[in-house]
Amino acid sequence: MTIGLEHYLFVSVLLFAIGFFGVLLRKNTLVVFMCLELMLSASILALIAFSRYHSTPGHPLMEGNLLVMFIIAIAACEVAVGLAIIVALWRRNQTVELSEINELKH
Amino acid sequence: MDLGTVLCMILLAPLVSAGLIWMFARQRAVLAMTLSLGAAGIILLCSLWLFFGKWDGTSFEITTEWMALGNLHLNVGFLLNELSALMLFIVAFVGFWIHLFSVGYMHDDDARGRFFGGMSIFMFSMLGIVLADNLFMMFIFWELVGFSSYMLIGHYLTSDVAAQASKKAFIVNRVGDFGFLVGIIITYWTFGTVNLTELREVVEANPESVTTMIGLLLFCGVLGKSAQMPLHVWLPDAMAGPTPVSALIHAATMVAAGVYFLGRSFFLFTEQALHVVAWVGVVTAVCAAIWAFGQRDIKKILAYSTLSQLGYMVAGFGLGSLYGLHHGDGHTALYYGIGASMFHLTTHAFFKALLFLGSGSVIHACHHEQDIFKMGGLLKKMPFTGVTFGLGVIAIAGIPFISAGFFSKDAILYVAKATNTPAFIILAGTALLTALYMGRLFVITFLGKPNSEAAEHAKESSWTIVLPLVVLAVFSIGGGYMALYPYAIREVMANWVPQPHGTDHTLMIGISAVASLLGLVLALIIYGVGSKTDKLETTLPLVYAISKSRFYFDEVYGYYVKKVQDRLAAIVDFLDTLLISGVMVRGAAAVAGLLGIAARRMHTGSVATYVWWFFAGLVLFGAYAGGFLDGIIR
Amino acid sequence: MELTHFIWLVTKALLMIAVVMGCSAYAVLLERKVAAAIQWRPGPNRTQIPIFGGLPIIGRILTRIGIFQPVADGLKFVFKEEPFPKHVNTFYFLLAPMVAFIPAMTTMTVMPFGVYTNEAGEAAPLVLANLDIGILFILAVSSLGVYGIVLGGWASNSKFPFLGGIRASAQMISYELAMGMALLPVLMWFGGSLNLFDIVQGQSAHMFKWTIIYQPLSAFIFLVALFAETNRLPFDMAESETDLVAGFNTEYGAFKFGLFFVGEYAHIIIGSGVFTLLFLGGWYPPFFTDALPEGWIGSVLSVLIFFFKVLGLVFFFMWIRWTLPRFRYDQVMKLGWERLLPLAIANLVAYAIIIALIAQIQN
Amino acid sequence: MKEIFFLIFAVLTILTALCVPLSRKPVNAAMNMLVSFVGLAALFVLLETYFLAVLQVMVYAGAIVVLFLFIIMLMDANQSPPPKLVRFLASFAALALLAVGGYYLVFGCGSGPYPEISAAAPAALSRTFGVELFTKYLLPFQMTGFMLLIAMVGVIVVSRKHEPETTGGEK
Amino acid sequence: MAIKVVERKPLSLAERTYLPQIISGLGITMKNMLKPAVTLEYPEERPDIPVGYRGVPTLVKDSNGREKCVSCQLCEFVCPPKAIRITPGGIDESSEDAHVEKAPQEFEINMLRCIYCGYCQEVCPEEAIWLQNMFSLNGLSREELIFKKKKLYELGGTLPDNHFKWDKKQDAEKAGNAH
Repeated sequence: MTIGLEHYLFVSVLLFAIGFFGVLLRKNTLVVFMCLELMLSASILALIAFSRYHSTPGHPLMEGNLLVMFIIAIAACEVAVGLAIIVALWRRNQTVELSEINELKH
Repeated sequence: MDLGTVLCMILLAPLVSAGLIWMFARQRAVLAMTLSLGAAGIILLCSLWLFFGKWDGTSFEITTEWMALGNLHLNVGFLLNELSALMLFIVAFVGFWIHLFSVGYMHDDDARGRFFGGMSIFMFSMLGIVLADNLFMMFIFWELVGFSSYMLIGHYLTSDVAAQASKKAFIVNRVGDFGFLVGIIITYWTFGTVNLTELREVVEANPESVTTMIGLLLFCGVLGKSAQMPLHVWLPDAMAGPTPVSALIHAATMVAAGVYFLGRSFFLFTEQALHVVAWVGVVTAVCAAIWAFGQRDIKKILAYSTLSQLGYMVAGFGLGSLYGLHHGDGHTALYYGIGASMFHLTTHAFFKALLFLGSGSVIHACHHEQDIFKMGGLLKKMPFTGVTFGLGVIAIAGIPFISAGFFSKDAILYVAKATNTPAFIILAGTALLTALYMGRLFVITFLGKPNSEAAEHAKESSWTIVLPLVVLAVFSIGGGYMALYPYAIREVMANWVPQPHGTDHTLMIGISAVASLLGLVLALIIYGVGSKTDKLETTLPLVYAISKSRFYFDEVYGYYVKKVQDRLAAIVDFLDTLLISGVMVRGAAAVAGLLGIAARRMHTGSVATYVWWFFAGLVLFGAYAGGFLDGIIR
Repeated sequence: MELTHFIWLVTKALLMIAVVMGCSAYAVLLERKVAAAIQWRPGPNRTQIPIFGGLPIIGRILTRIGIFQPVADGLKFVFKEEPFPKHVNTFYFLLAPMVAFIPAMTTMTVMPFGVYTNEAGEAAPLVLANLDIGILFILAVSSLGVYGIVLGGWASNSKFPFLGGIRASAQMISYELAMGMALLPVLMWFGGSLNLFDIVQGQSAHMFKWTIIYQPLSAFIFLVALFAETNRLPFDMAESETDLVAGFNTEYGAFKFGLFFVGEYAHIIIGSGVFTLLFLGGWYPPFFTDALPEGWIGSVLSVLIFFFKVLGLVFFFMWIRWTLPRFRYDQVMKLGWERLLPLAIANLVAYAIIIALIAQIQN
Repeated sequence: MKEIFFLIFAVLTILTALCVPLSRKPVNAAMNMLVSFVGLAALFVLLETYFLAVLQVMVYAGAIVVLFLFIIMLMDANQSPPPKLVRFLASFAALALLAVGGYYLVFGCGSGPYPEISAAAPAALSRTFGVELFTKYLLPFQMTGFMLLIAMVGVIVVSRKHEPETTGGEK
Repeated sequence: MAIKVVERKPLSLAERTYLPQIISGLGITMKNMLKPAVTLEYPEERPDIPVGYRGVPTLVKDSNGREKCVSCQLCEFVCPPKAIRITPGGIDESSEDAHVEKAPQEFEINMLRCIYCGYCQEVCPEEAIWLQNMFSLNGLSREELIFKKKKLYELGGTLPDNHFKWDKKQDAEKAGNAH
């Protein structure tokens, strides 16, 4: 077996599915957030794999890699802000359970 | 080092100093002072080096790309030619002496770190304007200058007046800058470039492409920065800042940036635009001269005098260019406007800086008393300040041959006479008024007997204050003679200034002499030495009231904002509430609300549930994309 | 072929681990000796092991130096009773020391420690893996070291360890920034290479080519951040024995504590090594303008020089520890965020300009 | 050799990722995520994008997970009640659906042939990144920097302790 | 009282960087590092016990080998931690010193309690109890550290004595003017 693009893509798909599964399953905000991160990293893997397999000696395809860099930077922002929001929520409600935070309704 | 590196050094020295001050010396006044003064010194030395040998007088340009946004390439670069060299010299020279003056003047201020940091930032921004080779870069520094001016006007944080004044300066400048920016964008749109050299080539190849609109929009920026007629209101208020700031920014350099900009982009002005420019300048000159009579505050008087002189310069540019267009002879004809205005700008920078610094010295000595009627008799108390101030007055009044103001004003009057007689008459009258109110200032402040406790105990200031005064006084008196300037920068003043010939020459001397001497003598007669009250107010209250009213500009603006604009806003708000919010939004909301009643069941407020809905949507979408739903939809 | 290659690699790695472990053990001894010297004491000088200790004169001298002490220390760690508090989170409690230990051991795979001439006649580094982005790898892996402390503190389920763990994690994340920022000018200086070997080769000629001469501020910031990263005094927020008993390792004893302990010293050694490579000319002698001699002599000499430079730096670590008092926690944070980070950024900007100017002049 | 490594790391990544949603305690979830990220970085190494692998370890493993741990520890978040069986089954069905769908999407008919790997690894050198970032992608790069600044300010604002009366949350 | 506010001088730049202090501190430690160790390596080397050292309390005999203690129990009374316990008794009839003085039947010092204050020595009218220069005291059990009379005399030994009280008393008795 040689490892081709499709294998990496499948790993990426699985990772994404697991992340989504976690978002559906769990009600703990923190864990949900972690699963979101998993989904994000799945996309990173796919991007790198595409970039690697599509580049040719004459035309090194950097776009995927650079996009990954930006994604990582943005992910850092997102985590910082998200965790700050979670902390604020926790201060307010003393809980991180999504089932108990349903103020969106009001 | 090549020329570009030297220019870079000149530009970056104050930025580095400002950065260092911001980082390390906010609380350490002496360090801040040293850094800032050092930066000013480096600028002066570097520019002197340029003028005495490094630069051969040919136009030099260096450009590098700063940022590319799609097709728009923003460049930064330097353009050093005769004009910018002269301006560079003024900024570097006057700037250095004012820095030195500030060391003495601000020595008991608590926030010297901030002050000197601001001065350095200002020097940086101003030099940016001077050296910029394209309009975008110029605009960036234009705004930076506005910012540093804002910061320095508001230096006395605890004073309400200063806060108001800085706000006002900032807002009024925004009004002008808006037009400026639009002008730049239109320029870019029309000519496809904002680089000054390229612009000029394009314009010269294709002269009819220039529209009056571009010139007038660009002139908007000048209106704001150089405080021309409708937007002049901020400058007098800006006197709430420390005196060195007034001298450097609001008299010698920043406000002159507008005039400098005119010179830099003169080829973008059509004849109609030049007429507008000239008349704005003339009106500003005369109105400001009239208003100066209604002031008691020494700095305010000087501020109005600055306004008036700026009007002169702008008028000089407009009239000079017109003169060049119509009566021009030789290849320098196009430059007559630049020559006239820049010559006056140069001399004005010297004597106005001198006057402001002199007033600063006086204010400093009188413990921050600014009312001239509470001074008096200071000539004996402060001989150096008094004498140098007197020389400044002579310079601004324009007494023939012994003052710089004479030569430069002369040129402007000459082009006025040649092109536009009403303007000439008004300007000549303004010259008389100038001598009169400056005479009033000098007579009341320095002659006679002290009128207050503070003036009684005034003492000559320290050498850091006096030395700049003396140096600037020398230049104020001799500024009309070319020998005083480095050879490399003489070009503008030696060849570009329109010179009257023959009878005109004599006539000009006559008019100048009469206007200036008459003004000074009249001041002595009307106001009397060291009087305690304003004679004009007691004898001709109506005239004084008109002068003091400043033609109700501030009130009109206030009224406009308070009544017109707010009411307009209220009407729009009402329409908004009725039509958009009422009919459209609410109406739509009603529809949505009906839908919402149905959809409310889905709205549980729990994020997890939404995710499930999202997933359902995803599956649907996937099914559609995969073609599983084709049968159902058909 | 592949298998033998693999085994050869593993052997080399194990050897390297053994050397670093040995060095850490003797670093402990050095620490004790330095402390003793500063406090006018002789330090450990009693431990003997039967045969070597019994040698006529040398044995006595070795004993006095304390050369056998690490053996005793190690044996003590192994054979002491393993205290195991009931209230801890068992899995993470056991995991933490390993997590603290492993990154320190991993980083050294990319750390070159000498130079040799390969078949092609070019200078090549003595290193397990000559990675192009070696320095980034070191930064990345050593940033994992914080988990050991955080987990240890948290899993102990007790106040002081928890505080120690939290403090340490905040501190290490904070100083990583300044460290990275201080590194950038160095990397720029050597043409943007992230390879440690290239960086050392760039400062090979003599002492006045060393980076520390050209970038003292970078070196300083890096050094301070290194102290914070290794949790050494004056930044030992994680332990701070005067206010947190023993910080994150309060509940640990015997072998688990030993792992933490050796991990810390390994960290110091690796950190000193990196500092030496980046700023002190790596394995090049300070004074001779010529490069090292050819052949195996040169290689051995290079390794020795590198070793002594690292030793000197380790000594500096200890010297500082026994000189300075601990910073307060808020001071540490303030120093990191309000002093070092802006300074590092200013330094970066300044060197960016300087390097650009130099390039301008050279063109 | 490479295949084996791929299998090892892919399985490691997937399994530990699966443990993230399934572990009861947030701390376990975070640690599993850490291992998953490191495995992912190893996959990047197999793809010869060393720079991004290191970046992944540095940012995700070195900073983001630490942040998670930090918050978990600070909030002392207890383990959540186990999800209901129905919910679990439904989620699992979703997972299966996605996985199978993904499988068909990747390996199924209509997709491929996939390009073969060519000799050039585009991002082998960090220098390439630098050049691209500072020329072609300067504006996005600056925007990212700006974004980081905004995030920083946002975090400070959001996580600042409010006075009790301004909190206004009803319990 | 007028409050005087002492102006604290603002730190200079060098002081605020903290570096000169660090460097001078490093200098100090380096200087110390170069000094020889002052440690006394105990079991091999012993410290010089100065005169007046208060070590373990002991009982002493006079130069004739007679017990000096007369079991007056003053030391027992004064002992702050109540470490001394005396069972009074007479001198054995067979001794030639019988009837001259009393002597302790048993004398215990609980060294687990003793605080080495020296009050017993201070209070003893007979100068029979002395804190001598023994400082290293250890044992394997608690009982071992409760010093009995025998042990105390072993530790104390004989001290030269210039009073010769016993002789004087004996002489007096012989001369018939017993008290």
